[in-house]
Amino acid sequence: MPDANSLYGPLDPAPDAGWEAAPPRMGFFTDTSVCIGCKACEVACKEWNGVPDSGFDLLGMSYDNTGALTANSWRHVAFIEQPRPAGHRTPPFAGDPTGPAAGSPASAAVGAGTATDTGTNPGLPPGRPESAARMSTGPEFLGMPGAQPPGRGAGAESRSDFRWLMMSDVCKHCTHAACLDVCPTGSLFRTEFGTVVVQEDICNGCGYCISACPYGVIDQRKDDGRAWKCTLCYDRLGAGMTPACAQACPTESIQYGPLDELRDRAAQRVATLHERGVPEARLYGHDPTDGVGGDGAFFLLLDEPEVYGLPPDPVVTTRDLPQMWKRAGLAALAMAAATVAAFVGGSS
Amino acid sequence: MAEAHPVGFQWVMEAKKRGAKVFHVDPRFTRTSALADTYLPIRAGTDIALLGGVVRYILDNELDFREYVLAYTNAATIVSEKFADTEDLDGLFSGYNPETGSYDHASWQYEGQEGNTTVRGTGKERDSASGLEHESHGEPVPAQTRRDETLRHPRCVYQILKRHFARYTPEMVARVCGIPEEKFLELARAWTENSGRERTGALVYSVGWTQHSVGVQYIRTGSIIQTLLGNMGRPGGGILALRGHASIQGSTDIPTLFNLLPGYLPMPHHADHPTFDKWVDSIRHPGQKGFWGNSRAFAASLLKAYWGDAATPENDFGYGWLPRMTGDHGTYQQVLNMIDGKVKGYFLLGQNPAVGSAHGRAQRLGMANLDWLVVRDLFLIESATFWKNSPEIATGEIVPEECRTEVFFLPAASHVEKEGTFTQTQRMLQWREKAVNPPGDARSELWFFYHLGRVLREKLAASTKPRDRALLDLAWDYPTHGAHAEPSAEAVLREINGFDVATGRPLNAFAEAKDDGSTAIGCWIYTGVYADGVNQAARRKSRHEQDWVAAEWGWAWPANRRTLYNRASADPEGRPWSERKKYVWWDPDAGEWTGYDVPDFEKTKPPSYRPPEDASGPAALAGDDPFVMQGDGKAWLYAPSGVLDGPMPTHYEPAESPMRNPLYGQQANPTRKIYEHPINRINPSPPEPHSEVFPYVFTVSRLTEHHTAGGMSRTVPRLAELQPEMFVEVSPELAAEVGLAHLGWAHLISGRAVIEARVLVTDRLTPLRVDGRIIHQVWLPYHFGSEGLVTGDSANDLFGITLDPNVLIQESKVGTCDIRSGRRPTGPALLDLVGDYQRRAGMPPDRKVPIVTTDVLGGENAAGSTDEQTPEAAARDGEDHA
Amino acid sequence: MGLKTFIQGWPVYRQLTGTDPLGRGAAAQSARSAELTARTETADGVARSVCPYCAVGCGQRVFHKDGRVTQIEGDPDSPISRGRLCPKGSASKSLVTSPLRQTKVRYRRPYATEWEDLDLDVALDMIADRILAARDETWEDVDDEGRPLNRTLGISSLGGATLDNEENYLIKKLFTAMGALQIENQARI
Amino acid sequence: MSPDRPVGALFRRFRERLAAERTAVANRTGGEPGSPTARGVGRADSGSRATGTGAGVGRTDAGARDAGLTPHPPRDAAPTVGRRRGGKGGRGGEQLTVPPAEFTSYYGRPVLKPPVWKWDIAAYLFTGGLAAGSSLLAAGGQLTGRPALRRAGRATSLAAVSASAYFLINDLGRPSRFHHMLRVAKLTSPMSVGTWILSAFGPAAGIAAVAEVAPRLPPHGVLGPVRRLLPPTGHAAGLVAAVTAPALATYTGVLLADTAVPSWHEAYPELPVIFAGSALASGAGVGLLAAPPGQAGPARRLAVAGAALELWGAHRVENRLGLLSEPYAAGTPGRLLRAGRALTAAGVAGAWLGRRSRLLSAASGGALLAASVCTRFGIFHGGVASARDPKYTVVPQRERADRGA
Repeated sequence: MPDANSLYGPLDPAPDAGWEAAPPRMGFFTDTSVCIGCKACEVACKEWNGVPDSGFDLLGMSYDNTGALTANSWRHVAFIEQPRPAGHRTPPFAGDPTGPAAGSPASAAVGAGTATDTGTNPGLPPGRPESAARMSTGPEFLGMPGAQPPGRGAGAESRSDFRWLMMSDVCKHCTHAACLDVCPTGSLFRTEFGTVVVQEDICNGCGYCISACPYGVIDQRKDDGRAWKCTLCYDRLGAGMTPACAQACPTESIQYGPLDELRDRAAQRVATLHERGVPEARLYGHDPTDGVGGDGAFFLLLDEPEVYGLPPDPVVTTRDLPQMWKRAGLAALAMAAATVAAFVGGSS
Repeated sequence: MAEAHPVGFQWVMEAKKRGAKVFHVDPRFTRTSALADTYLPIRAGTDIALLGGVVRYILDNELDFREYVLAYTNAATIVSEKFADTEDLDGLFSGYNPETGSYDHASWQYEGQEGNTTVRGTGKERDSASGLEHESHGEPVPAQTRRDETLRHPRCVYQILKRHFARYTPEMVARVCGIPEEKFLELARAWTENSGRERTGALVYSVGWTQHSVGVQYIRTGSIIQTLLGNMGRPGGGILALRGHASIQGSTDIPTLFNLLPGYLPMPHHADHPTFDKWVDSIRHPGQKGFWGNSRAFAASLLKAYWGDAATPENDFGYGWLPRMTGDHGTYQQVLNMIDGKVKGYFLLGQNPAVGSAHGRAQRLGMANLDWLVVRDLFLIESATFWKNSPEIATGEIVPEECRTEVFFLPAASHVEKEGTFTQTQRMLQWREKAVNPPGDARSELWFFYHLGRVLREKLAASTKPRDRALLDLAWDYPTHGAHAEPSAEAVLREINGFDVATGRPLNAFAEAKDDGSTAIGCWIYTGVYADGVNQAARRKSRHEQDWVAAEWGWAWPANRRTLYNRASADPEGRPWSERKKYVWWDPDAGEWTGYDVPDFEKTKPPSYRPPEDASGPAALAGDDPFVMQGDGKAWLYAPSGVLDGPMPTHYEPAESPMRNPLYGQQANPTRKIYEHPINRINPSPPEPHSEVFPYVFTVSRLTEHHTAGGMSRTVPRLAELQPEMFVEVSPELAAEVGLAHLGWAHLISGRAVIEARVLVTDRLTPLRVDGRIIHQVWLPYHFGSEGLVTGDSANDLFGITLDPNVLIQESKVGTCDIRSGRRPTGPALLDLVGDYQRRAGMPPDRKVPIVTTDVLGGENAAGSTDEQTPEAAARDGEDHA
Repeated sequence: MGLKTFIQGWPVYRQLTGTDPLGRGAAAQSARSAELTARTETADGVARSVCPYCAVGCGQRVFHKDGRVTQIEGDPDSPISRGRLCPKGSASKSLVTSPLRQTKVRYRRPYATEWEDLDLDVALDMIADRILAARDETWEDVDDEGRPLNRTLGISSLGGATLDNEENYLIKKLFTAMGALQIENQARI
Repeated sequence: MSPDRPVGALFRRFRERLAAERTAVANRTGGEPGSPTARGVGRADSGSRATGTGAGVGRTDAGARDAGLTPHPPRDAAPTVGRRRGGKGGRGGEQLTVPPAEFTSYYGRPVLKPPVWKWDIAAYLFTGGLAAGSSLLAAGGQLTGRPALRRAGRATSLAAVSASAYFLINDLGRPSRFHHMLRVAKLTSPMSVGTWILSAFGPAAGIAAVAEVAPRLPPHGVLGPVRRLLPPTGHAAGLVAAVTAPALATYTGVLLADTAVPSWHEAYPELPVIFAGSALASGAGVGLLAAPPGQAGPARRLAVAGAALELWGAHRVENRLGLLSEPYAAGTPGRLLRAGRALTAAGVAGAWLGRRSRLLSAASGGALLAASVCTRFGIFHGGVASARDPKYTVVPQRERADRGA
């Protein structure tokens, strides 16, 4: 029988999905503080899973020419250039004759408008220049970037501080996976490892999962009509292997293992970083009591989630599903009642 | 390092996890900088000034590891009183000859050995890249040198070093490099504080150091620091060259280089090596210390491997058949000769000079003027299609209907379609098993050259010409297998390892080499790779099943040693300097050297051993001479010979610089190799006029997502989509100055070419305040060309050809250019634009580049014409970045 | 397939009768998913190899089936790379299986504007002839002082640094024997 | 006739009218064509990007006022951000004084993937409701002896449910796999639930409709028995359809609400109500169109009930959701919803005033149908817009997170 927390709250998803004697839940811990942005994860994933290319356009989003997680990119490395302090490091440009800190914001604003045909739907929609600029400079940024030439913008007098954030994004394999729950065909299903996988032999491309995902991960491949996303290498897991991206990652930024172990490791890592003067280090998606019951793939971030394109506080839509059905029921009754009244009441 | 060697960088992250401090010096903020503790932006081409500043910091504050320095280096050695330093000669050392643009090393020698050197005018050493022959083979310096163990003698190396670097103050570092004093001091402090008895520091470089007109001296400066700090031969120390290609180390060990034979034996020079004995003696220097003492055996065994039964003591093992050098036969000289129509045929074996070499236009025009060209590659690269799809087609410089070059494109086998060994950057050989057969006509180089040789020998079978004997008598009978008659790579590896001619037994160590023709060795430093008849390079014992040195994974030369000169990890008495850093030590009870690694020392020679007066070769090495390949067993802080451009490093400006040298009147390396050829116009630099025509500094390097000239990455969608377009990185400040917009177009102009690129305006680049002015630097990836899934202009087209005198490697990490907004012109208009710049900058075809820019010699400006010629060198890695 | 097995294979039936009433996991799993295995498990063999890109020398495992490379990934046993690969190393399979790879000899006649086909053995023979011709044309026996030169400067070669040591050995040996001196390598660049 | 024609035609006419109105407004407010809002119109069903939305909001409002259309109501519940942007926009924006977005996102790109559903899902929302509404009408007519209502209801119901099936399958990425919908029965998936509801409703509505041909069958011969059996079967089927109809009409509210699309999800309490009302109104519309005034009484009453529900719900989502109400008021969705409201009002009024005029009744019936179409498309596109702009994802979540912190 379904768990009381079937729709919301802490839960071990595999048994809830009918897997008796399920193995420990497996997942990813992505530590962005050691990510070198090499994109080995993107390539290793595509090589193993035979994912098509996702466009050959220079996006001008720093070194990110992938743009977003799509049906044709199951790992996506984000690059954020910020003229902001980076933990304990000596300011890289201290003493250099640098101008105001408008390079990054202005470039980011331009990058927001670029597009490429990812071969998927909705793929990579363009963004809002203002919030792109804000990503690259923080709250102190004022004024419309691009309105003035680069290097002449508002902001600090000179940009002695600088940091380059990199982060390999991936499907979160939520404890409460809306994509899975709304899937009308059972194509999206919970594996014995607690991961969320699209079954390509089942999916009929109804697209419901795409609207349901609070992270904007799952996406539809145009020429084929089906929805695709990270499978956490379900086939490799079955063979006791490590997912392709984690196996390739040169610096162990992507770590794979039993979720419980990963959560402990992550907590220790954050503690270490705080000791070493990186107060901005924080975990994202690790908490089983959060809006999605915790992610199977969680992260150590060095800035607010939205800077990396992650929702700050996602809540799985199915939390409210019982309420929704109740409301629908009431509405239905009202409808019936109204009809009856319309026919029996009245004269003509 | 994270940018070009990401997987190697995991060990830096490992060290960082354990508390190591990581400093990164680079003209541009890279993915490495993002992870480093401290990043120092530097003006490209000024590393010697920075490192020299560190040397001065060490010496002034006496922070050197004194015991180590006294025992293991030549710090105490007294230098000839004839020696005059750059301090006295405004940037030149004593012995400079403006006629030849080279040095006479006599005055550089140790006291009492002035007559000793074999090196007079070094112009020919330069042309045959043979300078470092003396570093690797050891300059003849008798064991007994005059020393002052107190280091107080004004002419002892220590004091000379101190004087030489006296002016490399923090202020000067800031003036030259654009690195603020505080930043510099942070680096110097951290480096010295983390070196010594208990701690070691490592220095990592890539071709950001080698591709300069003073590249070798960059590395020399690094060595001086690491030696002063006692970081050589010790775990966690050393200088690590991150090379850029799977077997580039192997390509120098078993060279396909004009001046080298396998095992760093020099190619004979027609004048210096008329006979086998003269040749051998020039390597072993009779009476000299060190392991080169056996080189007669190595040389004889190589020739025996080449000509088998036909090589006998009577005919000097066929030494007479070896082709002789008469001077510079390097790749750039070859290209200029092609343009001048002197070369008939050209083989390109997995190489793409049209994109990967400096001055791409010269490369392509050279290829267009051959009789025939053979290209062997996986893909149709730019160098194979220059006749139909090169920039020169657009400009009309190459017209297919008029280009006579006959082109053969032969598909090559990939690394999984053949077996063999790669030698990676730490000298480790790893055997690759074959997975599948090559598709269609694709074949390995092994197949191609074996069968080419077979066909040639068949065609010449009837020949009686003496010149053909070398081919006909060649030992060329390798077993073949399979449908394609693929020669056996293992058989070749056996020959490389060497064997006993009589029994065919593979040799176990190069000590077994004989000079009487009883042994044949293809490459003596590789002897042992087939020890006990087992392919040691194929060993794959899991790292989980052995210690951290992992000596049973693959095989490293020499003798499977993982750290060179590791005797230095123990003190003179043979005890580890510290428990933390123990690596190799003397075990008095067992009476032998032992440790984690194979000791780089005669196993049973006690620390207390002192050689008899008349000893030579290895026997002449004392028990506390760790640097066993050196003529005196010591690390050289001062190189009396061997480095052609000076016994000590000196900062010179790059061949193309917007700046006057703040340190000396001498602007650039006075011994650099230049080619005065109409096609090779060098942008003017101060004190010449018009340098302002090319006001900006540009530098090129790799992106993680691409490989070298792009032949193996722009052809792969997985990689091409990650960096899909040629771009140029500029600082917001420069963008504002020139009016460049993010993602807009810009074109860059040098005295050779104009290329266009999309603009990335990024805070990762910064202007620098240098010597009272602002210098803007731009960065470009050099991976792009006209073929493949993603295409773009080639950054290397911008470069001219100026070489380091020691190894003849081109300066392709820094140049000057102008940058303008918008796309470049096309067709003939493009040539007009370049021509216009050449006019404005005063660069006529016959322009003579001034070499000497100080009037210390009486103001005569000698042009860099060179004298006649000679042999060898350890060339370094092609591309990637500092 | 009988109606019974059909019914029992019907996820709705499994929902109603099994442990997964919500149809989230066990019940929704398709036959294909249930039988899924990693293709590395079904490979004919695996070759221990080394990455062909930079000089770090990362270990690679090359899985192949029916004479085709099916997967290339890092070798976890390697003390150098510990099983990791950079994007280039990770793309090795695409490199060696690329449809853009040339598998036929291509020949461009002097003054031609297009490629034409050529048989491999013919090509080899033609190249040999051209070598001998160039050699004869440009051979130098001795210098002007009568000292031996034994060489031709009419032939050049530039090799990449992704060639095997064994290959470089044969290249140098053959060129040296034919008197070709101008043999260079990426190592110079 | 192909089931999607009338809707397609109607929809096209609406777009044209709104576009015309837009340019008129733009001219009056000096807004250059090609301004974000002008583009917004073209965007209605094109699925292209909503870059300018932020800048567009203010201008739309301003334009709307000048154009004398209903200005969208003050947003008291709106969080600071929403209010300020509204106010700022209200002062009429020239391009460069766009206020700085007070939120952050990765290159300003959407956090969510906007729905990939094409316009036929919006159309299905209408046809599904229409099928439900008309089958209720038919059942009513059947039980209270109003054959005209019964006949029209049953016919429309079949047509509409067929159209629904077409739209649903047509929207699939892999139409050939539509039957996979019957693989599982998931209460957590409104679409799965809806599939099963449709599978119950569809056949019933079909049989009921077919039963109407009974009188036309020959009384004797083979078809004689059929002629006798059909009517009772039809009655039964009609009742079955009527029982499932309310579910069919309201589950679609959950279908949209059970997503991460901010303005859909937050509207979950209202959406079923709106859709129920809209369904009734459209059903009533059919009645008014088809039945002689004498039999149309119930239809008129249904119209009132439906309109009431629809208007109440719509008003709620346009005001209760604060920032997330914005997408329903701005741009195309705003115009569609306002048009829907106007048409509903007109329809109801017409229905009462035109009690004796067949023509006026029919017209108001048409108006109600049109109103239902507008409402459905308005709600649909309002949600899509909210998913396209990261603001609607980040701002509310950021505020919630900060409150939580």
